[in-house]
Amino acid sequence: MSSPGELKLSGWEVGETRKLPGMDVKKIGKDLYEIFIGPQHPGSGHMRIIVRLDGDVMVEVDPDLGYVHRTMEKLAEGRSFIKVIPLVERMAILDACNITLPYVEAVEKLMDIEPPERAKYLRVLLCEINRIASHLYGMGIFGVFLGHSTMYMWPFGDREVFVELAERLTGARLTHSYPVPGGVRRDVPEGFTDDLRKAVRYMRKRLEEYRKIFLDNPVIRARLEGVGVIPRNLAIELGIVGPNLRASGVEYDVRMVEPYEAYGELDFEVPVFEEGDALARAWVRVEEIKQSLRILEQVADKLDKMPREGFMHDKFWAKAPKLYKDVYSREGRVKLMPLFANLKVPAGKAFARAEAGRGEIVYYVESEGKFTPYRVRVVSPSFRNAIVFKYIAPGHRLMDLPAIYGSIDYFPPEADR
Amino acid sequence: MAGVVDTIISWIFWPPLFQLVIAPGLVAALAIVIFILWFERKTAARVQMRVGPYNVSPRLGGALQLIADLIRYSFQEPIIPKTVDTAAFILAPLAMLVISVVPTAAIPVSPLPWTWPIPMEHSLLVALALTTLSPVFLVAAGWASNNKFSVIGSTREAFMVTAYELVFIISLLAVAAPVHSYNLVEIVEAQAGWRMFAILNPLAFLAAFIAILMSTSGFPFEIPESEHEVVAGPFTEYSGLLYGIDMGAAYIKRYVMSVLLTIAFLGGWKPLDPQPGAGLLAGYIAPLVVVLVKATIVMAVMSFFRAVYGRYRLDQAVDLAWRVILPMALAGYALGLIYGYLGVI
Amino acid sequence: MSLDAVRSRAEEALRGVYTGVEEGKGFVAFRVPAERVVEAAEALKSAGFDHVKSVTAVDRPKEGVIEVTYHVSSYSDPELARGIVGITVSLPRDNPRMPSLSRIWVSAEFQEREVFEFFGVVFEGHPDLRPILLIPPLAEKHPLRKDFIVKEEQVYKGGITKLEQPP
Amino acid sequence: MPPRPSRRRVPPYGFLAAVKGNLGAIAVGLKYFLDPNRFTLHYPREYIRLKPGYRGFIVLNKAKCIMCESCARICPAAAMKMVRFQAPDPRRPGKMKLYKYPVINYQRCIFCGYCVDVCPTEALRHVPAHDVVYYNLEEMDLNLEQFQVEPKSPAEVEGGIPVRYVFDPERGLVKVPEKGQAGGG
Amino acid sequence: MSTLRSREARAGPPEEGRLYVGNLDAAARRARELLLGKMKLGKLVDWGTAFSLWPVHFTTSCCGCEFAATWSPRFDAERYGALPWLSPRQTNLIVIEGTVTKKMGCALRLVWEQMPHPKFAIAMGACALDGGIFYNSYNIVRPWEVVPVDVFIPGCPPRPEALARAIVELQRLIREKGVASKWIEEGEREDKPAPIPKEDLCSWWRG
Repeated sequence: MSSPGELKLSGWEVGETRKLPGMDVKKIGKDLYEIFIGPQHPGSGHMRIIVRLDGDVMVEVDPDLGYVHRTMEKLAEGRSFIKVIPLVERMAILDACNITLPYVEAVEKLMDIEPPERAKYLRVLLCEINRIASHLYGMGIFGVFLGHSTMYMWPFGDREVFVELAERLTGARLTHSYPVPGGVRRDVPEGFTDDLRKAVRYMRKRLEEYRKIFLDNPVIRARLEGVGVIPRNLAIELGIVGPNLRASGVEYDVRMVEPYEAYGELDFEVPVFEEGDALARAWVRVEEIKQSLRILEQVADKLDKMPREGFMHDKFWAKAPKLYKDVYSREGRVKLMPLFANLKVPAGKAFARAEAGRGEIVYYVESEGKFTPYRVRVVSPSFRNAIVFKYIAPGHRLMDLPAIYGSIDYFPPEADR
Repeated sequence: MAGVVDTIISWIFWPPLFQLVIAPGLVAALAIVIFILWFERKTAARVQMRVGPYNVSPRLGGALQLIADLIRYSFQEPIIPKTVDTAAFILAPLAMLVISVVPTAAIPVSPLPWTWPIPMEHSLLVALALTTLSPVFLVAAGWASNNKFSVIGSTREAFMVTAYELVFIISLLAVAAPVHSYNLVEIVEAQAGWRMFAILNPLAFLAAFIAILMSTSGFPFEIPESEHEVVAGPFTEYSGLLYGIDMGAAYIKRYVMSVLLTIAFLGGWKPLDPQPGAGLLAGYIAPLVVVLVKATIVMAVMSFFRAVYGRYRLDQAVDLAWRVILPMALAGYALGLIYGYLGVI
Repeated sequence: MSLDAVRSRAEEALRGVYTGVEEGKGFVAFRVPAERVVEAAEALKSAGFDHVKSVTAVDRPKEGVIEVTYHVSSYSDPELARGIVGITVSLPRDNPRMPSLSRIWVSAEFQEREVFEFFGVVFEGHPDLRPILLIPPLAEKHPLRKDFIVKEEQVYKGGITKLEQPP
Repeated sequence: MPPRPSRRRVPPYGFLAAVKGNLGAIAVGLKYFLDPNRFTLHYPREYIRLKPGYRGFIVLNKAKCIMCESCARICPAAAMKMVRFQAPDPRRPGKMKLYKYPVINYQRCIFCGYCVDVCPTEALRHVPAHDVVYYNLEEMDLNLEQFQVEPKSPAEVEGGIPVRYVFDPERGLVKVPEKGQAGGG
Repeated sequence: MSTLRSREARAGPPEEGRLYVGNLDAAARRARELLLGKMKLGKLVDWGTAFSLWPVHFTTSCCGCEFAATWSPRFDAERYGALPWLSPRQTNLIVIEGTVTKKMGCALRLVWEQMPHPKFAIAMGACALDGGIFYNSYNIVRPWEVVPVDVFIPGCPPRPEALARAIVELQRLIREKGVASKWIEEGEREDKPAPIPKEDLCSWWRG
């Protein structure tokens, strides 16, 4: 039946490549179909996911990271302590304050200083604004991954409310570089807390509409319910972080277990869901936004009552000349002492963690008593969540991949650092 | 002189030519598709708190946007990759475009026999049969592209065909049953006043509406071109004019099916009732405009769904079609049979 | 302080295995010989430290070692969650090899791959030891080692220009 | 009360809820279709006049500069560098003096504002320009003269309408023309 | 089943034995001469291209946040007719959003090669110009060494207005200089040679 020139498909080993007219064909396994999703792909973001399909079911998912690896850990070793703050901020610029805060805390631990109380509240203020903006960003991406374009535009539009708030506070839309060792760089401008309260009221109203158009939408329910289930013990075993962990029923939030800054004095809840599926992860985010709004209201009240002083540790501010104090009282801008340019940090090793929008971020900072750190190790939440692709996605259909990707709110630049 | 003009007019309005090429055929289809695409983008923008296409022609609210896109696509470099099957790659979109328009030959836009391109007794069946052809070429386009995403996309389209074809045919039979005829003219004539089949038989209407959404990959069933897994589905490798044709063909199919839906369920030209002996305007153009306006409204509703829904998973969509929509269509058919048995219409 | 409780729990679990204790700010690290690290990890895991927060490697060319620290903590036990415990292994710089702990803590899998490409530490028994972030030509150079130098730029631009008038 | 966990479950879902969900989604969509809450900035025609604290482009006031190098030392991206000149010192005739002034390279600048904040004499300041683009790289590397010229926002130069955004508890951000009265709607 | 490893390739002369559709190149040339030479459609083409700049979905780095914000309701770049689109084959603009790492550099080049002419590139953010804060990183390439860039935007990240300004400037450039019609008149031409050869970028590439 077969002529000599025809292909003999029997005896074709796995992994062997053959030339066919117009294409190279490689056998990767029995009945497997290998597709490379990304790095240029509407559903991949800045990464590549290598998926092997059996029919429509994914049997192997291999996340290929590193497309945004910008070598922050190496560069930090050559830069002075203060220059590392904008450097690590570029991991996740949409969550800038949360991402840089533990680094600043680690440096403060090494220097044995603690910021004054107003600075702590100001940091919490920006952290929560960032958290809401980050969750809204994640929900927007999640929405568009499910084909819901309105759910992309609405959170992105409402995120602008909080970006605008952050811009008024810090002077930049995303890259705030706001906390510095010892304090913060700006105080709240005039009328800020009123705007904040308005934004909080608006966001509360909008969350109800999100629920109607997205969370209670039958199409979205059908896509998310029971998809990408991470049971509690598996979540602990994989060491995933943040809302994804709390959606699996683990009560862990760094703000709760090790309250940093002013979080110990604030009244808020950490929502924990039992189901562990993609829908629960979406719900955790919505509930967390509600709690963040609560925190923002409390912080606004607190800041109004507090006197406008104590935004920088005395070590850096006591000797400030008159010009510096004038600039502060005129513009609310905290000028940095020239000392910051050459900040010498005592030798030691410090480990600090914080709850960023996507989960726990940890920093290990080692100093030799010089101007530059000896080693900065950062493990970002997305990098710890990346393992979900490998262990949770197989067994689902190909169309569930965006649902899982969106639900864990994976942000490749943050993972790759 | 007058004779020449009359001859030209009579040639232009010669039904076989006019109906297929001008209205409701290709030209009207393109015009309405361009309008609908613009409307879709503006609707989505409106719901999404933004403006949508605007700066291209600020006075017209950006209505020329689709013209600009069309020009850009027409003059962009057409890339035909070396690995594709060239003939199938080029012919599939063209065939799809033509096949999408062809059902208009069987769809009457007026009750007067001289306006029909081909007088036929069973026009509903012919129209249905012709609308089922275009998925073949969509699958062919994906297969010819020799791209993994295209192949997955066309496989999905093939799955979707199994989901919607039966539903669409049965729900349209629910209209034929009470009238005891496959003739679309008689079906329209049966729907006088408010006795539209959309109201008398809402189950069949809803089933047919959803089947159209499925067959033209409208939301929430935009699965073959689901961009977050398969890029652009069967059209991933297409560029330039061929991609424009691809996009156009999909929307023209939706338009033709909407016209069919209008005729079958929404009373066609029905507020009007052209009498035999009516002239060109009253007997042909006016009913045509009514049909087109109704079809455009149907398409506008479909466009609005883009702003409200995400997309179902493939297995869920097929499951939904067989478990929910097909029983719904069958119930509608049963209702139609009851109407027919009782002879209420 | 609850941190002391965490520390004593870890100390109890690691009794007889560790050779030294190192106090950091915000964590406590136990020094463990490379051949007993699996034993130590199993002990910590059964004591309730159920996930790895960070696999931190530090290159110390002066001592000729690469130190690998597993910073672990707990999700399931709210008491243990308050503290962070490290187990530190010193490996020779010219041939760093150690048993992989990703069989015990799955959460260490990707981070061990990262340490593998950035420092060249070979984790024996790792299920999938490939570079994760870098392209193959760069991964061979182990860029986070101290002998891989990246240059910083100076604060001056160009040389000194001579002018007749002050600028 | 300190932070505490609260365990919840996703609301259950049945057939009725699905019907309600469909209708609710369409109703919300229709609501915004009929009454769109648009706040789009028509950019080239309008532009946002930035608040004074915004970290935009940077301008040097040479008269105030005391040549302390702090800005160049703190710049995280090595975008700001000192250029050095040797010229006669007007105060001590016959002696030469080393002049050092910062220049900036916008190819690198990340607009972190460290240089402005660290400047002990406020010789550097931000200007509220933010939408400047370039056709080639060379013109972004400023020399000392260019660094003292305040860059203008092209939208402003083209005569755009300045607007600002105010917060509104009902509609989020509301765009109002700069010179008009602040108000909702 | 096996997997198809299709290679991306620009249309070359049709292979022997696969020519079913006539000489496409000659037909295209004749059509071009007719439309541009006789019917003077150049201005129209430039107008259409300027208001239909569809950027490809290709996020290289963190400026993608502001890229997304530019299409968000507040800034809404769809007003200019720009719509982020799916496959590089159907787009004509690439917005390089920030740092391009060595791993991404190859992808950037491949995507650029897959896009049909006339095509444009915008480099967004300090990292895409001279590395920005990562100027001395060992893992980045300068995007203008990989693809020819038309407009540069400073900032880290640039404001959405700046990206909108870049699109407006690009539209002006296309309409004033007639870039699109000029390309059609001149016909098929090679890309400007990029400073980094493709072999260096993609020596390790798999896929």
